[in-house]
Amino acid sequence: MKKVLSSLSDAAKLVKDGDVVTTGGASFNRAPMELLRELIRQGRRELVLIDREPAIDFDILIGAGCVARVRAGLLAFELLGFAPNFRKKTESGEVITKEGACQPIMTGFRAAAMGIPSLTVRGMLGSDLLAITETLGSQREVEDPFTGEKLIAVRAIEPDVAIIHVHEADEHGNSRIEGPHYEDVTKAKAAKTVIVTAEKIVATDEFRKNPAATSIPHFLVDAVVEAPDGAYPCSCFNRYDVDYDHIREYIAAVNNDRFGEYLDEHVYKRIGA
Amino acid sequence: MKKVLSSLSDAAKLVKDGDVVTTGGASFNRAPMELLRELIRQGRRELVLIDREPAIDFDILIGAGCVARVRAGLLAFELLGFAPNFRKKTESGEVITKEGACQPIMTGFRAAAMGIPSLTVRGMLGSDLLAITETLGSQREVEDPFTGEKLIAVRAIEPDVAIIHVHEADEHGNSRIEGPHYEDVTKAKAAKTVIVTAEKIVATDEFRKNPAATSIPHFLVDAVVEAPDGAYPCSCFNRYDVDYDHIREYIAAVNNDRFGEYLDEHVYKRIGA
Amino acid sequence: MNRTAIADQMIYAMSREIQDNDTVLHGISSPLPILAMSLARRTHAPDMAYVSGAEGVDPDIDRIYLSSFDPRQNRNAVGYFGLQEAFDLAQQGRLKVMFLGAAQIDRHGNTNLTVIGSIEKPKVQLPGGAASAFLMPITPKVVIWTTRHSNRTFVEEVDFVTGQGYNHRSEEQMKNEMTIVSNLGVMNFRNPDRVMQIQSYHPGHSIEEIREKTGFELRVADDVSETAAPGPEIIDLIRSMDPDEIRVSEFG
Amino acid sequence: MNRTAIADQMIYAMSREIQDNDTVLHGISSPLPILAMSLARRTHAPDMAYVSGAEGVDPDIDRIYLSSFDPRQNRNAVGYFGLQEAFDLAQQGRLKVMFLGAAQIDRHGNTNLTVIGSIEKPKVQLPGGAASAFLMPITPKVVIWTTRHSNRTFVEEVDFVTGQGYNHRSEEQMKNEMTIVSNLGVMNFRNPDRVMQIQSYHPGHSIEEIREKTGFELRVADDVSETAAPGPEIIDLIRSMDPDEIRVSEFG
Repeated sequence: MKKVLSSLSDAAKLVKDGDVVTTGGASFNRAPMELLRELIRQGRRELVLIDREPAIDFDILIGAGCVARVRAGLLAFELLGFAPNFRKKTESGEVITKEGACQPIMTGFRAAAMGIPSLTVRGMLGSDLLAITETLGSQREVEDPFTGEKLIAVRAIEPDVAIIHVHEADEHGNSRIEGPHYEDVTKAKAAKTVIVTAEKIVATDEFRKNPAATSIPHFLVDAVVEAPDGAYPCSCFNRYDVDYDHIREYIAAVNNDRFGEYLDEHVYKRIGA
Repeated sequence: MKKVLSSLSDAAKLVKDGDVVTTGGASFNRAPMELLRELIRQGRRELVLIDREPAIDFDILIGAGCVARVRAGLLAFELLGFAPNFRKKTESGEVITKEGACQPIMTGFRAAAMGIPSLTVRGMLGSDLLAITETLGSQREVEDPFTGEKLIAVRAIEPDVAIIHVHEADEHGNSRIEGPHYEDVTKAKAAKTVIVTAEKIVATDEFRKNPAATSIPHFLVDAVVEAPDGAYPCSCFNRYDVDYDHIREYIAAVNNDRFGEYLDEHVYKRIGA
Repeated sequence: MNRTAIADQMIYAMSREIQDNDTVLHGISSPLPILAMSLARRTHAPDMAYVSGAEGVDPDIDRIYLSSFDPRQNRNAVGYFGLQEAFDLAQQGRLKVMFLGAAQIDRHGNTNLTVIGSIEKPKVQLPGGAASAFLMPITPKVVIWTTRHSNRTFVEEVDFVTGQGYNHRSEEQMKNEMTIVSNLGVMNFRNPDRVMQIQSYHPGHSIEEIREKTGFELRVADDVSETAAPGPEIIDLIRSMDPDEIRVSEFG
Repeated sequence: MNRTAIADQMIYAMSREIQDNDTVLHGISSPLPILAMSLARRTHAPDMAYVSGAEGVDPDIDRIYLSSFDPRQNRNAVGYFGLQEAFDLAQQGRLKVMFLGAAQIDRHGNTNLTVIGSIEKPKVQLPGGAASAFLMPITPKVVIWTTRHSNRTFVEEVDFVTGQGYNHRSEEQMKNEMTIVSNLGVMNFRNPDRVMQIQSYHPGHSIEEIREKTGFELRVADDVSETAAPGPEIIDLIRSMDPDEIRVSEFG
């Protein structure tokens, strides 16, 4: 097993301007926030973000000017309302988003994880989203070669980088997730480069004691970083809960044109901390 | 959650003559032998057996006259040699087998588990197996709709029944497997009817205490049976190992035309026991 | 009725769309579906399978949160089942009931969760359609819920078809049954033309009020009636599952 | 050489086909591959990823069994990775090395594991091709091992193409490198015609002996040499991983 233990700063450098990036977790849960804050500090630009149902992880990168395009099934702050930066910048045209269906995104990851160029799904056929994705080249109508059934073929999505926050990892990248996994294992298999941030780096022997608990094996991981509270203000199951008050503050900051101050306070001031 | 706790005899009756059946485990490991012995006692006939790399589970059904056809990636007794009944009855023409590649079988299960009529694979293109499977209608050459790459489409395999032996289950069918899972979860999703045999029936609360350990959720399971030593003479990881001596005896029995005696001793005499 | 009472009425009506043995899934931003599913499981549908958007199987709900994926909502789950796996169930036809939202809905049941205005020049960029486009054509029972019954929600024609209704080109796929539960009543499409009709009006509301607040000509079912109201024990049960009254946030 | 010594020679030669950082998989009935992988990991390739047919990742092998899927061979594994997942890696091109068997092999590298005689009327029904048809065209390095170097194994033409060689219709897929390790020597296809050549002969054997026991005209590599022999520490290591000498069963 190779050692891939890294610093936050070095790991973040694996993400290049213009990269197609996906993040682990779903909604306000187990998003890799600390690594994303580092991307903001490093001034990453023109990212293309893809995920099923992201939230503040995508929105903070959008607000910080790191993002050119978004592909998501849904990007919102659940009962707290619209994703505020996403809404502003898509309506102004600064950020482009065209899709809005979970299954094609999950399926695109899955096709890449399986190593095949596309994968079919049922459903979708009557939606106006289909025409859009056909133009974009991400989906098209096909017939099953055996049954003739009309299906939608979804093109594989192979992100340049998947960034995934986990509970425990070792220096080789073996990773454990507790509770819901969402599509994180699929993403780790689909992406060209995988960055893992972990609440805690533990000894490899911990993995050997209970191999059934390993979610992502070392050979899928390119860099692993210890990042305690690395999902904050999102939740990390069994460790800490979502800080909904912080998220309300964030929304208020964006809506009151104080997002720069939010970034100063919660992102930039941490440089060298 | 519905209660699906059953007796060995009633569960076995869910398998009908002529059914397409797959079994859990791989090679000599965690095959659902006790349920298969009950099928032999009940005189099931004309079964079509499908699995990636079965061993004595398929061979004993073949030897007992329950089987019309076999689709397997490989059916052998590993270092102990040929699967003796399989070899005899395929060479005599009594049992028909045509395939012999693991990936199309795993992929067929996976397509069914995903609810799509077929799924593509790479590889396979130069093999003579392809012509055979094209004739059988289980595989065909296709082009990817996006890249034009030549691939093989594998038709979904939806077994009538999957029979899976697990470590622990509750009366609703929630099931835990320890150690290697092979394709058992995929099979449970792919099959129309799922029979689980378990070393031990435990309280549902045991599952609630550690939901991450649940391999198969209750709603996929149609019948669950307590069957201690239910994989014997195959292994059940963490419980008991393969009894290689028993398997040697089995082989000797077949090769010395004493397989009827083997069945009397190890299968039929257990009636009512 | 205050907002809590309306929420409870809707939850009760939504729960009655679930039958025992159904496999049911909820998605994101779904406090009312979570409570409806949990209510059904604790009352008339003990054998249903509850698959949570937070990936828990049959959790015991005793508190809900502002994120419907909050993993605390998996308390006492018997296992995990991912959304990807749940969508596979849907493709197999085994997912029986799904709850979906809508910013706009028209008489044929087309729903819009994508954009108000045009896709090229959005007036409002909505958060996205999530599972609607995928699940609407293939799920045997789709329950659309909305807390905002008005002619801005119930429109003559949706600005964008995110989830397909009954008049669409792929109607051969639309073998499902769709029910709409709003803050005013319950609507469905159980007529030969497959157009929206009032099945019941909630206590305190009327056919007239619903038709007035609907942006198209709404039919009335032959057997229209008042929606069954939740009794006190049902209301207590809902309260015990949502002591923080998160369900009221949907009426924000 | 006795059978243990031949086994050790083969294991050593097979292990040297693995490079550090490679992701390597073994399949069923594979004591020599298991020992070769484990040997490589303990010597020159500590950073390789070992994926076992029993689904263990990087197990410590201290004993092997008559089933290559025996879960006891997963001792100290850091995780599980299923065969289906490993095959996905292969489709991605990330599985670098695979060990495969063959009942017959021809000069172009076509292998047969399906049938001796014809498929319609088998003389011998072989157990089946397992992963060969799938993995041979897409795996960067395929190592075929056979303990029976004779002109019944190395044949002019295989009775059935289970795994495709270099002369096949889909040769555009065959960008891989194939090595054959037999009980007599190491063969490969590193020449412009992609036909089998002797790369090395094991100590105690010769080019002449190998050619004699091969059913077709076998070329000789320009840089042919004697196969490097395992030193005593290697032999001790192999012995420590297989105290029951299961590896000799392959010569049965």
